Amino acid sequence: MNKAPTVELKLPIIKDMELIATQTSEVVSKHMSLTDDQSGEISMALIEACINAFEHSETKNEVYIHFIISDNELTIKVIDKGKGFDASKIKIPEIENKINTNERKRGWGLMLIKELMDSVDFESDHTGTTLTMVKKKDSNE
Amino acid sequence: MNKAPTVELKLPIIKDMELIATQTSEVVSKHMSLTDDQSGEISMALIEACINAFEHSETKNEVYIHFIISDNELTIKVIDKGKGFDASKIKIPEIENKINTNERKRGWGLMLIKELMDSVDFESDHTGTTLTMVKKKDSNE
Amino acid sequence: MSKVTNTKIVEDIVVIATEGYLNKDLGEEIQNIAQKYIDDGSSIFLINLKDSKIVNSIGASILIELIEQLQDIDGQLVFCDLAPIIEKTFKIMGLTKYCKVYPTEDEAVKELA
Amino acid sequence: MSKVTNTKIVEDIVVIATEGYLNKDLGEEIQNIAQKYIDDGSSIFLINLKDSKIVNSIGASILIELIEQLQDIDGQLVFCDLAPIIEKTFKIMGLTKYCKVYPTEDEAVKELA
Ligand SMILES: Nc1ncnc2c1ncn2[C@@H]1O[C@H](COP(=O)(O)OP(=O)(O)O)[C@@H](O)[C@H]1O
Ligand SMILES: Nc1ncnc2c1ncn2[C@@H]1O[C@H](COP(=O)(O)OP(=O)(O)O)[C@@H](O)[C@H]1O
Repeated sequence: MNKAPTVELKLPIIKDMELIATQTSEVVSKHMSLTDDQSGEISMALIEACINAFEHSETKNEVYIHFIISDNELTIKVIDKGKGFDASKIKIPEIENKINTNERKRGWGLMLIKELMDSVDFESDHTGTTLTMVKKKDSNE
Repeated sequence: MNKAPTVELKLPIIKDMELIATQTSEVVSKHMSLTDDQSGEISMALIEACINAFEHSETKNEVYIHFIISDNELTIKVIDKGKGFDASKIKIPEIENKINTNERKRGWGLMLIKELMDSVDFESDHTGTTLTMVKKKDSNE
Repeated sequence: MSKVTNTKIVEDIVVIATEGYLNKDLGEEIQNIAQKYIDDGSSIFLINLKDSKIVNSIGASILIELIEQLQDIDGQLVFCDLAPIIEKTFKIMGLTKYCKVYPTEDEAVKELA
Repeated sequence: MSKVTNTKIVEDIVVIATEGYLNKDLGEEIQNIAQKYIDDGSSIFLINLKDSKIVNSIGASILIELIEQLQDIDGQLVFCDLAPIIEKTFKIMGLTKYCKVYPTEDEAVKELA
């Protein structure tokens, strides 16, 4: 069996560096002949995943992003060596609860990632978080 | 002393993957406030360096690209684990010698890299090649 | 990297045009500019995102604050020229329940004026 | 990813427009199209690179073969709408010693016709 071709990226924690991840995903999406819509959805999910790793993980180290290319799907892993969290404890945001209330306006990232990708999984403990998300080639989501 | 922020990229040897390197360098160039001309020169040099690593090194493995950011310059390393070569033995191409002769039309990559970047260095042996090239912020070349 | 490129008043509508990544900084820039016009009595705002192809949820969240503020003065926030992924993002977040989205600036102005 | 988007004849000039990365594949596509027009008697070729922002030396080398071929029939190859880095690359390689470069297609056609 051949190893799936993988693009790996190691990003320093600097403002707007998530754009390197989206630029990379755009080239990979084109290479895989994904649609423009799919490519946009992947970029948006990646931005949110990178921002979370940069901001919430509190890691001082780099963030790793792996793009694993196969015929039918693109698998992306966003890996930080930060403090970890329990994704099952994060509540789903509703705009009605945010407008004209004291609830913080933020908190959309995980929900966007789940809506935009075909599958999303977290492995997280005190040594860090690995977010694995998949975009299937033949899907409209 | 702080470690210089570094973006690292590991590319599989697939057609046109050098475009991931140029997309990355464009974001890095913008982050460093390099000019559009400088950014274009870096992209072009990177394309040639990646193509050489993909094609001539004969490596079966990935190619590594490191972008090392500092206040005054951007250092880029393109690393392959291929067969190596002696850069001093490569002769400088001249278009006059190529047009209407039997000389192969190719052979421009190293010359372009040297013209477009401020400094270029090769470390190469039978275990592979590391090309190190630098673009200074305050230079017109 | 990203910025507000133009602000103008067309038929009492404040039109704010942007360029580049709609991140926290650009969200705050829009918010600050809008604040000045609100203080001067404006209440209808059109954000033209033609040259912004990408957004993050932090930038979008700041717009929620603007929606809230405009509700208090019976104002309105609308968008035009959204890249498909930005429109989709605003839809998922529910922003589009509060803000109309127009294909072009002309169409937005025609309807709102 | 990259391709020839349009080929037409304007005042005996064969105008070939491209899109995307001018790599080996696109170089060969241009070369193949030019070959057909050469066989049909054309000798002046204008390549419009407006929508190609990036090139590699392999793609550019294939154009050297085209220059060579056109010399044999007293023809000419010219370019228009080059991104600054492509113009610089062609200059470093010496292509511009053999091929004129025009800012726009209109200016090229006006001069060559
Ligand atoms: N990589 C991560 N490391 C640690 N905590 C995280 C990570 N990703 C998400 N979180 C937690 O999940 C919460 C929800 O994240 P998200 O939905 O992206 O919204 P926001 O980033 O706006 O808070 C964050 O506030 C944070 O507590
Ligand atoms: N990373 C590398 N590994 C092995 N050989 C290389 C490498 N880079 C360049 N070379 C050698 O240098 C020569 C000149 O390269 P270059 O100037 O880029 O022109 P071209 O790639 O068109 O031959 C190549 O033909 C090859 O023999």
